[in-house]
Amino acid sequence: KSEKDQSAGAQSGQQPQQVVQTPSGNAPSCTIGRFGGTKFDLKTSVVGFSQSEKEANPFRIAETQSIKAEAKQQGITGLRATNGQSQFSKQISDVQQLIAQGAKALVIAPLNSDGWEPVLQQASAKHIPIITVDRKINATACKDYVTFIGSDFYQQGKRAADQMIKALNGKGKVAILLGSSGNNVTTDRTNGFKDEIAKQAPGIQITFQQTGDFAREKGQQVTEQMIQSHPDVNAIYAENDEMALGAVTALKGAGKKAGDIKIVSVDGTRNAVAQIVSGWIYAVVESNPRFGPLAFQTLSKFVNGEPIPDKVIISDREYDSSNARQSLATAY
Amino acid sequence: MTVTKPEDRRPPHDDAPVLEARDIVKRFTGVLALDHVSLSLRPGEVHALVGENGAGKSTLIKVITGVHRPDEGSVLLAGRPAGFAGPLDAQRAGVQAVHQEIGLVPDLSIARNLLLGREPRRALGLIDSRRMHETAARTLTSYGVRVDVRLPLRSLGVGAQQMVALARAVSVDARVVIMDEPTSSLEPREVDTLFGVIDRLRDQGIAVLYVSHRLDELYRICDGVTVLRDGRVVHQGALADLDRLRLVSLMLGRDVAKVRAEGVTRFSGAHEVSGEPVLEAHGLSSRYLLDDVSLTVRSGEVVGLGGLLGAGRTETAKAIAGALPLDAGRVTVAGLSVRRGSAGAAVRAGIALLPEDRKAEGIVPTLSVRDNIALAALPRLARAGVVSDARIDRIVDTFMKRLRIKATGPHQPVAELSGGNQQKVLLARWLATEPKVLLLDEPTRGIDVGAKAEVQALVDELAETGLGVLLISSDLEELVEGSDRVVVLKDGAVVGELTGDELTEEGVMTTIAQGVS
Amino acid sequence: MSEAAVALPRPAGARVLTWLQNYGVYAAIGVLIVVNIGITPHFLSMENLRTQLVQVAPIVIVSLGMALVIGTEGVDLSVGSVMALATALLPLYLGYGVGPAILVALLGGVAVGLVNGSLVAFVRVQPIVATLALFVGGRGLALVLAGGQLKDVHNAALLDLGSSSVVGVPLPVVVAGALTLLVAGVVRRTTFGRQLVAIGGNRTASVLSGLPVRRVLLLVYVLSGLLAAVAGVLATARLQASDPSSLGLLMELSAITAVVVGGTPLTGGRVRVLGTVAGALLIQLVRATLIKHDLPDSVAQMVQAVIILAAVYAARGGAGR
Amino acid sequence: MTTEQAAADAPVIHDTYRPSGRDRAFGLIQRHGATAVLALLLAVGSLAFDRFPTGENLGDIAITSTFPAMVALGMTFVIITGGIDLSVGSVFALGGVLAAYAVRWGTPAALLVPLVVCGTIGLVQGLLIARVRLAPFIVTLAGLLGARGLLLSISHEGATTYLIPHGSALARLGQGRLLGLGYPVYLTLALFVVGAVLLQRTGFGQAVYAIGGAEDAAALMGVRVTRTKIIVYALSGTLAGLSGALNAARLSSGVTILGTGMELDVIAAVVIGGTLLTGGAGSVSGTIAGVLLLGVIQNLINQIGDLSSSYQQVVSGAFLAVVVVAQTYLSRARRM
Ligand SMILES: Nc1ncnc2c1ncn2[C@@H]1O[C@H](COP(=O)(O)OP(=O)(O)OP(=O)(O)O)[C@@H](O)[C@H]1O
Ligand SMILES: Nc1ncnc2c1ncn2[C@@H]1O[C@H](COP(=O)(O)OP(=O)(O)OP(=O)(O)O)[C@@H](O)[C@H]1O
Ligand SMILES: [Mg+2]
Ligand SMILES: [Mg+2]
Repeated sequence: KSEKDQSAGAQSGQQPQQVVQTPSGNAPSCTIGRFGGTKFDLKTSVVGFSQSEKEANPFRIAETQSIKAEAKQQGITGLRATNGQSQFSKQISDVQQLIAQGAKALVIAPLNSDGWEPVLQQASAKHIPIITVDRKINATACKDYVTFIGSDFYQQGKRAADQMIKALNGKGKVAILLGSSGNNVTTDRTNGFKDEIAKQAPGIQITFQQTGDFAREKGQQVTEQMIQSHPDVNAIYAENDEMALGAVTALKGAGKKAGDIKIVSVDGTRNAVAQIVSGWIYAVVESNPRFGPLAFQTLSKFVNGEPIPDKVIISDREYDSSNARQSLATAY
Repeated sequence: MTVTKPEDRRPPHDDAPVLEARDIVKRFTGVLALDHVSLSLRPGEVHALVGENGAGKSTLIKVITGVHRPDEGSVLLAGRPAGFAGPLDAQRAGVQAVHQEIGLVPDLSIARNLLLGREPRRALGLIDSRRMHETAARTLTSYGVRVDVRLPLRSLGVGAQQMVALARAVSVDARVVIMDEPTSSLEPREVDTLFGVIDRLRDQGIAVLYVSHRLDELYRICDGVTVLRDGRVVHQGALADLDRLRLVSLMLGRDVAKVRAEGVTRFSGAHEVSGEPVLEAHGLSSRYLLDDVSLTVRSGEVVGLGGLLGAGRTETAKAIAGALPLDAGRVTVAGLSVRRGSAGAAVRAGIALLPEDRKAEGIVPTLSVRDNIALAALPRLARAGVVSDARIDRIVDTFMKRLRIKATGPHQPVAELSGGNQQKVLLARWLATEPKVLLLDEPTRGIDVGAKAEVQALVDELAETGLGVLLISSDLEELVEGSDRVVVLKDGAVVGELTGDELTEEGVMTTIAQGVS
Repeated sequence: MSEAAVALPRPAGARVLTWLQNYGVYAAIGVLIVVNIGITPHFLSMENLRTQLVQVAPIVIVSLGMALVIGTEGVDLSVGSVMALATALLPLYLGYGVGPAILVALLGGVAVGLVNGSLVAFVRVQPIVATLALFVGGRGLALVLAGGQLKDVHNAALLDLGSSSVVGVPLPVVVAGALTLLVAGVVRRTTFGRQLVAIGGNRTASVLSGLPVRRVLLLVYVLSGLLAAVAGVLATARLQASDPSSLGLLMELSAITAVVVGGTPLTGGRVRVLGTVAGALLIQLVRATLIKHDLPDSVAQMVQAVIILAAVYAARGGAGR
Repeated sequence: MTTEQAAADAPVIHDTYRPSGRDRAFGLIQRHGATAVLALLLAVGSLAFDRFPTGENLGDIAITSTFPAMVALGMTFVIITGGIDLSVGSVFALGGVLAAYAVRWGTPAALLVPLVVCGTIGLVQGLLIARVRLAPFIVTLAGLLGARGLLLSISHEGATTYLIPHGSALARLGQGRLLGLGYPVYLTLALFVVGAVLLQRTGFGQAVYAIGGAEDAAALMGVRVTRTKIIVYALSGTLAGLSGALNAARLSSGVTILGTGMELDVIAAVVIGGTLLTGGAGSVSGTIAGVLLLGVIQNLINQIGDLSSSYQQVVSGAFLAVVVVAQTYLSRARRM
């Protein structure tokens, strides 16, 4: 796969659609018959969408918007949306409530990969198809749930590592701004990054890793402490853009210049891409939140009896100095 | 009710002491509260423990019952070292105490307070609440307290709470019962009830340690006496061998002649009453509590408020001070009417209420003596909201001297003071506001003879400067001698008013007995 | 009774003990600084001092308000949400200039304080639940106002608040210092300050003494809201962005901890302003130490727990809550 | 007791106060203010949303409320003694992770390990509070951090989620249903009955109330203050651990991100249920009502449907304020 192609393709629309990575999982084989349900009309049914976190960061805002917009576009009037407000127990009960409200199909953005047992039981008893977006659920596809649409977070970590290796020419000291502890995304993005570094660039040392809780302020504060205690750090890997932007503010405050310390992050928000243009961030690995079209496309196919794959991995773009300026308008 | 007369009292049993305190020393930060104090109690003996405020009486009791650990010395029970680890230990061993500051739990029901720790049980050791309520009601009725025992203790007046505490202590198998100022808020009739109980205890061979500032009570029931002064024993022996003057002089550390010259109550008698009503209360009514109470206090006059426990005296005072929600009624001070139901308005109008329940409604335990005294007068001591330390210091100093408040200094936390001294601090708080009307609810409760006389003299003095005083006291002698006029309440309504020659202790009692509300 | 106001001397040992009880938090800070000088590279530098003071400034400011509230035997859970509200309001009014924008942000804090204060003072709701409503709703409101979006702030005058210095001292630190002095003055020297501790010590007694209890309580919560809003404005200036979703998260716990570690009992009736500042500094130092030494979260949390316990053990004054 | 007769003929000075019917009604509402508000809310919900009063929906509310309810039970005891326990959220999460970790040694171990570990955390907190006399707020705040730290270290900084095998006895315990309600609901109800008996009908319960009402007085009355406090915190830790373990059984995994902010929800539920944060008063039945109130509010907000997450927060804050004010007013309907 080539980055150039993807970016080029993506730039054609104002809002770049998610592009399915190929090959993506097994060949399409999951049908509603195999799942145990019967065909129905999506447009006249209640469809539940369970968001995991408040729509208070660009990713979640774009994700929810995309789902709602696409539902409208497809004429699905019975969309009911809930929000787990970052509390896993609440998300579980939200989904159960959606089921109780007669949802015929569910789109879930899970807060956590494990712990979905009660929901899956209730849903499979009623043969309600579940599509999870952006995070996986640890269960059997086409049995407990239908399919997963999203990025590969481990892969994102690896690609960030590749960018980091490029930025440092294979040698240097890196600090990691971790996401929230206990979060699957954090774990995958960390492991992907570390594995790739260990494999490809033994000259790069990871000398510092502290959680920035995916928040800008925390990223700023941790970076401020870090640049005093670890003045020899050459680069920062931030597991989301917000923390990277916090790090930028901290570096500016400490009198550093753009590019002194290389920053690589994941997400692809407009603010972060803009910082590539101004030279503060070296590269950003995209994590595309616009799940709506793909989710409803897949769901429609499924309820119409067509086979769908057991996972749909989307291919994320990458931004660096070569394409940042052009991509700015299309970043979310 | 029969009260044993001293002459038919049996001589103290001369068995071995049941309880003994030997050479007790107790220090608090900066205070030597007990200095080698020894004391012994024989079965069937009623022993008086007296001394001025802060002499160390309550501290001694707390050491004996294991609340405080002595720094030196030991407590022996029936000749064996007791070493109580806490009050529970002491209670198990048969040493029961009624503490000065009541020591019950206000939010718990009356029945539960009474029977806490020995509730009647059913199968599986579960509490049988029906029997608990029955037992509690029966026990309390026998002490003359008839209330719904399921109500929180808080809903009782202080006097009734005191009776509950007493009943609690006495209704257990006890070898020693210690009472720290049990009568300080009791009526003559309850006092009689209590003395009946004490006589019983004596007959059963139970030793009683009795603390009180009311000297005539001591002479009525006590056999032996220990006098404490500044944490030291200054006298020990039979009470019959000491006359009242000598006892007072021992307590105060002054010579007999001086005490005699000063007299025992300090009320001077009638006051110059200007005739201008300074306080007028019209038709104060509040469901269940007050029924159309009206009274007038003139400038320079001391008006007593008489009545039995629960007659509504405290409520009347609180209503006047804006601290009781009223259904009807009006209060005016010097002709200006005071906004109803607002304590702040009452204080600004010049009404000062010395509350009955010092601990719950009076002192602010986290603050120093100084801050407690200055509290109500703050707005007067401040300019544009900024207080002047110099002015506060001046006022605090004045009142600490004038009321002889015994403390390590103005900055001592008020919670560390002895009960009597806390009362003086509260009085100082109100005097600092230069009030027009002073409502004193049991002002000498728990105050030693010396201080009591001072407070009484002060009341006189204040009245002379034109203040109107409303005096509530369960001490009939104090009430009759201190007041120019006594308004008698019963069941929340005025049933009579006594002046001049009718104003005698008997007169008050008769009015209460005959009064119909 | 012989003399009036008998002054009894206090033995020296007792005085040391009392000092330790009252000032244990200072001792704990001292220990932590000494340890850090020993083990943390570049700890003794101006930049480090600056970083710690700048980071602690919002905590100090919020804690000052919290100390007043706790002094009245209350608690204010809504402070973090107030910070969020302030940060959300700022960019909306920056068009009218920095002054008006800050004013509106501060008014937001005052409004929250008024609601909290009214619930506590007039309706007599228990403070923890009264302020819980706005703890939940306040941040929601902030997000609604901000349209859920984090917004970058570019207004130079506002950013100056976060980055400029007065004679070498960063402005947020100057503000925190000035507010500390002000609040200390209020507590010590004003009727309001004296009354608020009295209310915390014994509300019934305060009512009977004619104190304007409800007015004082209302004002206390308003001040807490106002101070939290000030912290929110400063934090926004420093972050150079308005981030209502995460600004001030868990601030209520930090502030309460700072106040309590600083020797103000949760049972009210006492306020230690300088102790509160020290408590905030202690929290900051602990966090900085753990980050600088790159301890994993699991260890960091446990170490933090131990240090907090050790600090209150050293300052063991209150048996109360 | 003989002294009773001594005074049997004493004058009667207090008339028995007999409450009128209206007073009794007020008293009832006062004690059950939260229940009254809950009933009101249920009625409103049923009228406004036809999907609300269905068995399935109410069953969901029940099972969702079960786990915080169990934690709130322990919290009720703690708060009645005048204390507070901030550690419950972390301990709840820890209990779940421990259960999922220990299930490899069998179901009994999977229940025992969290109970023992979480109970011990509570016990240690109790010791620090009652014996060393540190402030409960601080001790349990340290507990919150410590338990979370422990959880993170067991789960490799949260990277590992231990699973509870399908069909194991533990999983069945968490997921089984009887008459449409999950097993944990029945267990919680049973625990509340035991809790209520403990609180109202045993010496321990009396001690809990007495300590919260006036600790010094309770000590003078011979209540074992230290022991009672230690037990209460140990109980709270144990219940939080049990709740966490059962929740893990329900979810089939020891989810590491649970429990953050749970302490505030639980405290709110207890306080809304009429328990005074200053101690000395409160009831277990009120706590149930408090927990259900919060659950129903959440459910109703979801019923409203298309509310953005920020608005949801505003609405639940407003709901909370209204409920609290209503409950406070009801509780004060009778003045003394
Ligand atoms: N907890 C304490 N801390 C410090 N000092 C105390 C404490 N308790 C009592 N004191 C001091 O010990 C002395 C004796 O007090 P105590 O309460 O025993 O007096 P008392 O004889 O009972 O007086 P009263 O008649 O007023 O009740 C007083 O000076 C008092 O201030
Ligand atoms: N509605 C009521 N509910 C409960 N108790 C009541 C009620 N009405 C009156 N009482 C009784 O009246 C008493 C309140 O009056 P209180 O004892 O304070 O009056 P008092 O005349 O000031 O007596 P004292 O000051 O001597 O205690 C309570 O003890 C209580 O038992
Ligand atoms: Mg005493
Ligand atoms: Mg009275």
